[in-house]
Amino acid sequence: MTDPAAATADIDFPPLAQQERMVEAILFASGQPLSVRDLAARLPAGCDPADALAGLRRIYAGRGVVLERIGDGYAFRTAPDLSFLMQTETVEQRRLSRAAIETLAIIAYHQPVTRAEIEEIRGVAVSRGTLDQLIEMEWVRIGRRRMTPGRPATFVVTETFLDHFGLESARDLPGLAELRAAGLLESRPPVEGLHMPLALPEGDDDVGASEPGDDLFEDE
Amino acid sequence: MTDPAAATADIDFPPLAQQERMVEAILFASGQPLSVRDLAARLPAGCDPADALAGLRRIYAGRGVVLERIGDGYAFRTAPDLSFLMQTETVEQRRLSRAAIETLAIIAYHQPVTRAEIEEIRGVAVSRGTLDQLIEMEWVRIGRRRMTPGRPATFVVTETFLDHFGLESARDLPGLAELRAAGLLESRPPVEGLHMPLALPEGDDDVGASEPGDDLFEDE
Amino acid sequence: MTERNPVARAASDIPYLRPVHGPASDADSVAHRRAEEALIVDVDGYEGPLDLLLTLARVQKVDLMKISVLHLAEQYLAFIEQARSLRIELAADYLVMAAWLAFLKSRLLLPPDPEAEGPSAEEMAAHLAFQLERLAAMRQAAAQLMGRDRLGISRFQRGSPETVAKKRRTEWQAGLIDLMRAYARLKTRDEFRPYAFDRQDVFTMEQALDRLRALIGYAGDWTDLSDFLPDGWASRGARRRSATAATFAASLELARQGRIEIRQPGPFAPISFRRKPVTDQP
Repeated sequence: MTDPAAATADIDFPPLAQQERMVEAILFASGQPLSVRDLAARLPAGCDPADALAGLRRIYAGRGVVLERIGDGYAFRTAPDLSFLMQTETVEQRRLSRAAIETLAIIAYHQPVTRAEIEEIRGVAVSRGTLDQLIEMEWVRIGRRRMTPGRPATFVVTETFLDHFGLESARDLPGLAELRAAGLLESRPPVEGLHMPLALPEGDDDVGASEPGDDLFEDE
Repeated sequence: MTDPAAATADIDFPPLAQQERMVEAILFASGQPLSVRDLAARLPAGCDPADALAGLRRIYAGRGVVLERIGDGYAFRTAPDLSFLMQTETVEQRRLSRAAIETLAIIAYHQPVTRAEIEEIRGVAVSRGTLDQLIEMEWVRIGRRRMTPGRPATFVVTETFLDHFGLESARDLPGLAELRAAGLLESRPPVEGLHMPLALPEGDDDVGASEPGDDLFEDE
Repeated sequence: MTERNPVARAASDIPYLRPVHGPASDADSVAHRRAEEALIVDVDGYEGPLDLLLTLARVQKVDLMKISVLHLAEQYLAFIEQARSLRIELAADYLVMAAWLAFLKSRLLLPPDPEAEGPSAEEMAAHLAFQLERLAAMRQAAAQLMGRDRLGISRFQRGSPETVAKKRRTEWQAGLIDLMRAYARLKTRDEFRPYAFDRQDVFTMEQALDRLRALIGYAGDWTDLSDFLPDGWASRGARRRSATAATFAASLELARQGRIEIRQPGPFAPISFRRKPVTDQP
């Protein structure tokens, strides 16, 4: 659509400047990120949101409001350096427990990750409430089942998570490359007979029969 | 504050471009229009929201989003010419009611036809809603008045109707003989001396109640 | 960033370590007392033995990669001893970990047994070090994550998002066939029969009933069934059979209704009807 010859040949398509205005209007009006597909569905037929988005990103670079890419979506967000002006807008954040924050980080860096793997990393059973809270906040969702015995469910982070933490994609997590290089993101199954005892989280009533040292002495 | 000399003299005041960014971000994140006084209260000391607002108005002139003055306040709004983008249309496919399709058929086959004639053919009063629906769909329109007492309006089918049904003209509608040949009319002319139906026409509510064998086996 | 971040605090110092002014206050040297206090812990503050181990490892003040697992195991066991002497109640998993570390410690101190199966003591120690390093890394990552420019704290979405009006358009489905069917239905309503099993030689029971109802009034005395057969149906085989059967069936219905009486002297004998005498009616 950017080819001038094509543009003149097909006068039905709005010119790029007009398409930029349209994408700008739609994204400005929306609180949530919109994907290229969402935008295309709202634009007149023949528009190419990708070109318009690229143009808008340039226009808004360095402004008080910037066009952010969030996963598959795009959204306008205020520039982070102006947060000091926003006391009245600051949303009271729900207080997350240390367990919830750690669990979130483990899911983000190790995704897709099973509950057993989260527990193995933290050395503590994951309470159902912690995962429920993260899922309810729409930061975490259930991913595909792992193709291993028992077909356990995995957990992954969502686009809402990326939006909240200002990440274009899960690949942009801070320190991800270093952690991977250090081998700290490998799923290294514990050597046989080497399971650490798993502590029960406090006040958790739904942890099943697995006693902390269940498999500790089983080889002995 | 717009005097360049003053701006350089007082380096504590953010430059105008920065003030514009600030006002832009504040207005973007605000739930309601903000007045110059509101803005001044949120900006660092020494800022002049009026100048920043004027600058922003220029920046946003002709864009998909415009800076609007609403009473005493300012707010970003979708450009008026793009308001059509602020709606999504979903198409729902529905079948016409029996009354509508029958009325339409009568109009198509008998046009121009008055309401009284439609009712006579259908044997049922035609509801206003049915005709209104057909007119709103642009399949039927009101034709000339009939030159009879009361000068009743007539109904005819439209070009849109012909387009939809792929007809060149209403005269192209197949006749009864063709319908019969196509197997659409399943009945045959009554056999002489024997027009007792063996079965009640199913689903037909117009059939009189007094059938000979009405109470025939109902006690058993 | 005004938010108090427990992970950030965990990364920077040793949380949950609280001096307890308990019975161990008879210690003389300040250093000794400090060391003791450092070990006397609000056990509830730890999220399990691994968390405690990580905290103890930080006391070693070395890179986790170079940590001495043997030393760590000794520290842990000393902590457990201390807690026991102070009668601090420890959850079972802390004791299980203590047993496991005691086992690991003995394996590390003994010369390796070439006959032994399973992982060597060094492998077990390396894995424990890996687990501690990984947990520390995840805590660090969590702190970094929470320190980002978060939505609603540092970055903001549009404060007054405009609503998108949802318009529903109905597309009516009707084909020429529907139209023709509707018209055909109307035009042939009077003769409309969805199913017609027409046979010339069938006299229906409804017809027979009608005929019998009309004629029975005149049959004050026994009258043979064959006399009720309509003209043109009494002679030929198929028509006569149909009319006879229909008339007989109709007579049974009228008899059931109490309007006629039926008589047959014997098997295969002629059947005759008469109107039910009025005197017999209730």
